[in-house]
Amino acid sequence: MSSPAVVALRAVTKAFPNGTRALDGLDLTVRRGEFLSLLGPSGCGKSTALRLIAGLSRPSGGAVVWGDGAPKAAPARGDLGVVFQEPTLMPWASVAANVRLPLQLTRRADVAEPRVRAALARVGLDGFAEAYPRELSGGMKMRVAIARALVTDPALLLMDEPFAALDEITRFRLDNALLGLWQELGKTVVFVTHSVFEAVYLSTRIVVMTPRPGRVAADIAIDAPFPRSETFRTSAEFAALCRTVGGALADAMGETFA
Amino acid sequence: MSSPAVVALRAVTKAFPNGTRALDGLDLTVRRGEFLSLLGPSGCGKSTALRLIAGLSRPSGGAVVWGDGAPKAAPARGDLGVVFQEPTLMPWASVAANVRLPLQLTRRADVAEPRVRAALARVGLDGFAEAYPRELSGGMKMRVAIARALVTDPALLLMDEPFAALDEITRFRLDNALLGLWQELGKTVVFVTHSVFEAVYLSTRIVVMTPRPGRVAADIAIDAPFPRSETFRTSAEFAALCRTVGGALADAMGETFA
Amino acid sequence: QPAAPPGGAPALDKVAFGTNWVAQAEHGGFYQALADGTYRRYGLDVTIMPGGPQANNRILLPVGKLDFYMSANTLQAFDAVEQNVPTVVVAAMFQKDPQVLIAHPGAGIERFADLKRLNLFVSKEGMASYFQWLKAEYGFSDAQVKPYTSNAQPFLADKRSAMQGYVTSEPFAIEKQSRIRPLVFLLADQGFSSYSTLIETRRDLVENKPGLVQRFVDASIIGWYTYLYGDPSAGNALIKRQNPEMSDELLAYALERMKTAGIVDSGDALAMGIGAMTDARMTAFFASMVKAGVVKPTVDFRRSYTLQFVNKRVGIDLRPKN
Amino acid sequence: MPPVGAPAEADEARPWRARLVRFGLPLLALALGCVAWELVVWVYAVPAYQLPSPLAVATTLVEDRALLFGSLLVTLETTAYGFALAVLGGAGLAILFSQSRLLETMLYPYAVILQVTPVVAVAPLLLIWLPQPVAVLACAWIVAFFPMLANTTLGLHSVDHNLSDLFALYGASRLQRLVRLQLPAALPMMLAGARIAGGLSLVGAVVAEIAAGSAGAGSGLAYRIAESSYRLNVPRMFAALILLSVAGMAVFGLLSLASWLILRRWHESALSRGP
Amino acid sequence: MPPVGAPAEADEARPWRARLVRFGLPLLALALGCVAWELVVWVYAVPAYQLPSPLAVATTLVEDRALLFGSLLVTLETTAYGFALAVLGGAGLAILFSQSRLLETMLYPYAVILQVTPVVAVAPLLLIWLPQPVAVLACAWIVAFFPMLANTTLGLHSVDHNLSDLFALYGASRLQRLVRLQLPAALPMMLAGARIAGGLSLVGAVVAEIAAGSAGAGSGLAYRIAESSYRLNVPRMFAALILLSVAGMAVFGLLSLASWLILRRWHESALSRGP
Ligand SMILES: Nc1ncnc2c1ncn2[C@@H]1O[C@H](COP(=O)(O)OP(=O)(O)OP(=O)(O)O)[C@@H](O)[C@H]1O
Ligand SMILES: Nc1ncnc2c1ncn2[C@@H]1O[C@H](COP(=O)(O)OP(=O)(O)OP(=O)(O)O)[C@@H](O)[C@H]1O
Ligand SMILES: O=[N+]([O-])[O-]
Ligand SMILES: [Mg+2]
Ligand SMILES: [Mg+2]
Repeated sequence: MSSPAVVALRAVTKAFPNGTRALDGLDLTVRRGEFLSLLGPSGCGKSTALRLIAGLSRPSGGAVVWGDGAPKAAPARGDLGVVFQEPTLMPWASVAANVRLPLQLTRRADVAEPRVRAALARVGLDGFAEAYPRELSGGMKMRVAIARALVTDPALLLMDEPFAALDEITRFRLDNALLGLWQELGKTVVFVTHSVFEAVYLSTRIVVMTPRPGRVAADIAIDAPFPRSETFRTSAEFAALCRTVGGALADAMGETFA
Repeated sequence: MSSPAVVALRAVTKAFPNGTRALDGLDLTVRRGEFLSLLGPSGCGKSTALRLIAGLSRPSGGAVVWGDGAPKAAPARGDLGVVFQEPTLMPWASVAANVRLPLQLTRRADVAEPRVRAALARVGLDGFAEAYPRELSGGMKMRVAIARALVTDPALLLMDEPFAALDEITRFRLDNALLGLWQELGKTVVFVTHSVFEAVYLSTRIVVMTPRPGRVAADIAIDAPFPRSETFRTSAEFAALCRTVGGALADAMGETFA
Repeated sequence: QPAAPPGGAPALDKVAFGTNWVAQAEHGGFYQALADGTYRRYGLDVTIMPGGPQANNRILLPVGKLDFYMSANTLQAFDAVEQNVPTVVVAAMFQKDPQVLIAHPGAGIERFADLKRLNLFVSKEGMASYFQWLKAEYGFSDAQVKPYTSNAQPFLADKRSAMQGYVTSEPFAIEKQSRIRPLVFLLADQGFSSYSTLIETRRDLVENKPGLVQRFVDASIIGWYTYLYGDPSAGNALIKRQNPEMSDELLAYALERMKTAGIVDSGDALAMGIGAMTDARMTAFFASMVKAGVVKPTVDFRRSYTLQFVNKRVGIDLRPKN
Repeated sequence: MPPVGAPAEADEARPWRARLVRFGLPLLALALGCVAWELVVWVYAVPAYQLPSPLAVATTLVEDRALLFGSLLVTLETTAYGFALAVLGGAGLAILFSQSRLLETMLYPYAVILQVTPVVAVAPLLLIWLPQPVAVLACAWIVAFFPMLANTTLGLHSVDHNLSDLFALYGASRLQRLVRLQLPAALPMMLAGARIAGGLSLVGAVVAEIAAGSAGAGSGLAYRIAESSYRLNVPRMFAALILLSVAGMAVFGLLSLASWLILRRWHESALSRGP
Repeated sequence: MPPVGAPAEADEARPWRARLVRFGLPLLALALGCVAWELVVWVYAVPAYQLPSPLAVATTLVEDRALLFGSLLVTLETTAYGFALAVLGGAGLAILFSQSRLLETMLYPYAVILQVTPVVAVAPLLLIWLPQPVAVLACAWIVAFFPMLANTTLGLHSVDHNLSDLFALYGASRLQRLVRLQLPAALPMMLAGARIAGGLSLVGAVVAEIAAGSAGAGSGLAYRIAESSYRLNVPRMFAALILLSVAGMAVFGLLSLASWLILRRWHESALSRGP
């Protein structure tokens, strides 16, 4: 709790024109260097919260405050990487061109080629640089989106269920690759997942949200030391944490279904 | 192994015009009443196999044979329900209209209203009948797609990672709801998932596929009795099966990454 | 003789002259004057800008893009006065408007008034001019009118119809293509007293460069005499170059009809020379247009023309004496 | 504070001020245009036969209102029929073509021929073979149908392939696929086609009147324009042209509104904009 | 055996036979049309001045080839310039409008006015203010630019909102958003607009020639058509019309091919079809 806040949602409410209240009084502070996972029932407002942090949507009530509140505290473009819940690829551009996009938009096209290659290699898509999105499987598309988010080497990463469409082996590998990046480069990550195991394995903190309208139901620190590995994953501590988090999720959902 | 074949892929190969070989000599028989899960690395051809069974794509080599091979053995329209990997909703139609579609296309609009309501209730979306797809969260869209596949009460269900975008609690509930349907109504299900736990919990048989080009790497019968419940999920037998299947998946992937 | 050719003077006045249709025999005199060097001898470097089916070159005269314009009939000169457009008629090359109505033979048409029973193909310009006169004078009605689109096909397809045309042109095309000999009624012979193929110019040219106007009028008149009575081949060659559709046969036909129908050289022109105009004709035509409701009686029609440049018997000795 | 320029959000309610701007601005722009025009005429002392001042045109509009509005009605009637025929005919042809590749391959060239054939050339032929009011409508139709055909064709072929698979799966009949999938997917493009066809129908009505139109008592604006031009009555010609423009803007405005009402619940183009 | 009517698959290679059909069928259709036409002329003994037989037209085409092809070249030149201006102008205006809601709201009415203004009415005015060749091009442009404007506008506004968010996220400049997002997304609709504009440019060239064109030696097809029609040289008029139609089909074919080449790797409309 000692590291400074990167961004904070303060009593944020989000209501859509059709009347749906997605968030109601959400308080959430993201601290520098933490790996924060959001867990919550389908439709509780996780993606909405991420969009608010990304500045793609404005709160109906409350505020999104960057750093110490100074205007300069907002991240420069390219310092923020986002993986949307849907792959969101440009259908007219090859895989490589899709991954290259953030570099071009932030005028770093000169360093693009090696970075694009590295990012594609990291997600296991070396051979598909010239393929078009429609020629990819669902999981492959998502991996392209992940490579695109990583390619600018952003300080803050917002990831909305990035690995949901991946097999467990690939998922574990990417989990580990992400943890490696986070640790080595000191990134801050906000991670939405539905997998309690994944959340526990990756996070320094897990926030469990209530069903719509979303609020914080539980805020659980995962104090296990890094680097984490298979040993942690098979430890009793891990199992206990998973039970705690799973319990918190079940409590949050109560008897309601969705 | 005594029940008759519903459909069989015989030495099926699928090559795309850009040269990608998605499947190469896949042999797979789906038997009446079984709950068959396909497990395999991202991009190995699971969705491709499902599309071949659904008749949405033709094999480049080999054959897809229905029942005993008689022309009439192919399912009548509406007897086949498919959940695609992407929600695939009509953006111009409300949730209810999207779910109603299969009934209208198979000329059973007269019975539509109660069925649509029931299907939406089953996936926990009662209140969203009049919403439009763009007003839904990712998981909610997927649930609409599931409701749509269920609404014609098909004898054969093909489901491509239907629950990947759902939180664990909702996912367990839908797992159980699906199992209930399958048992009561004697459906045949072909289910693609990336969750070894889910596969073991649901299936009578699990087929693990090799990385692209996809073939059968392992074919594992899950003989645990039905109904299954929390007891099974926490049993040692369950854990052992998960280890077996996970091992088969790891073996199939070998050292290759994707 | 104001327009005596200034022997060898190199500086020619550049003059733009617009017609209202593509090059054809009905413009023969002008092309003749251009082709045989008459304009040049009068110190003029003339460019002829042909009109066309939808083009309205006339507006280009008052704005200075043209110096002279060939207007179809006298009515247009009245309009200019009414609209305060500073143009003025300086010569009338055709004593008779060549406008005709053409009917099928053997359809029971004997007199001009019988045309009232037929469908009539009339152009928009016709509706705005002679047809109003036909209504006032002969009791034709709007109901019988069908649109004329510069094309004889609808007329040929309908035996119970008549169409407008020029005496010099449409009867020939019809005869040639359909092998019928149509009935032709020249409106001028039925009392339609408009001049035709008038030369209009801007008022400021009349006031500030009367010599230039005079030279253009005189050279054009000489061109017409030569075209009618001399060797028209230079003019015809130029017409054909500007309009490759034109055939020798049609050119010959049109020239013949202009002569026999007295289109150019008849009436006042016989005594005063081609281009002749008189106050009496103008007054009579104005009265008939007022009666037809086409022109407001308040229009000061005398401002629409000047007799300053015509009735001087220029070139009259070019007419063969017999 | 958003880190980057926040995009216009579809989920933000539009204040009434935005609407005022949306409707007031074009009028303001037109008013400005008129002022500029009046100034030019004044400053350069442009004579009326070259460019009449807006005031002169307005005066003419009032003075000749009976004549001009009568003509406007005639033209609008032709426009309305021509538009209806263009939309139905263009969309109908596109639908027909989408049902049979054979028909499309064989008939599309004829549609192109119709599009590129100048109306003034075919009008006489149409007048021979068809009764005159029908010929006028045929001319108007020829001018306006093609954008509808081209846009509907593209729209019908731009169906999301996953949805297309879904329909194949349930054995949708051609009619079902057309009505429930292709037409809704094509709707935004069809409406864009209709917006193009709206203006073209007006042009078509005018061209048709000129080429094959009724002369005589019940004449439309085209006749007024041609006659005024021939008679050098330039203010009246402008008055007629302005009526035509206003009619065109009204047609366009109505079609845009209809488009927005139809699409606002789901299509990006309508979501990101206002009525 | 597929359980339901298998949909046409984009991933199936097209056999060469399909191509033959694609290109042969329209020709066959046109040939059939000619035969039917010849028969009608024969059976009903239609006189040439009313409807000449295809043979008579073909003969004229050969006999008058120097005249007609010369005119064709003139018209094609105007068409080419008019098309280029329409595409650049229409797309350019749409792009300009997409950059500023204010500009769009204020200027779109003027674009509509231009679209609905009949060329024959404004041609004399344009001739006053512009040199004649420029006036001809302006006329051709007026006829053809609007479909490009309307379709590009729709395309630029139909961007996937998730992609739009992505661009906002990386602080894309207006230019980047335009070049990398809006234009590629709009491309299919722009190409449809260009296909409409192609034919209209031809019509525009013809109308412009008629309304503002030079007569004389360098006259285009419009002149040939009008003059042949006036002279009742109907076979030659048809020969000119046929040249025009063939030119129109060639323009359309080229634009369709270009469209397919550009879109085939990613857009549904090109994936589901052939060249
Ligand atoms: N544009 C919109 N208009 C109306 N309602 C919306 C809109 N976007 C989202 N919602 C609603 O807001 C709620 C939260 O949506 P959100 O996408 O944030 O959920 P989520 O937590 O990400 O769910 P999931 O896990 O299923 O992705 C949902 O009930 C959804 O219906
Ligand atoms: N239309 C296509 N053109 C070319 N290649 C394709 C096409 N569709 C799929 N592929 C390729 O076929 C392979 C198998 O794809 P498929 O979608 O079946 O994978 P999957 O097993 O479903 O993967 P995932 O778990 O990621 O969804 C992939 O390598 C993909 O790149
Ligand atoms: O003929 N026009 O389309 O203007
Ligand atoms: Mg979400
Ligand atoms: Mg898949």
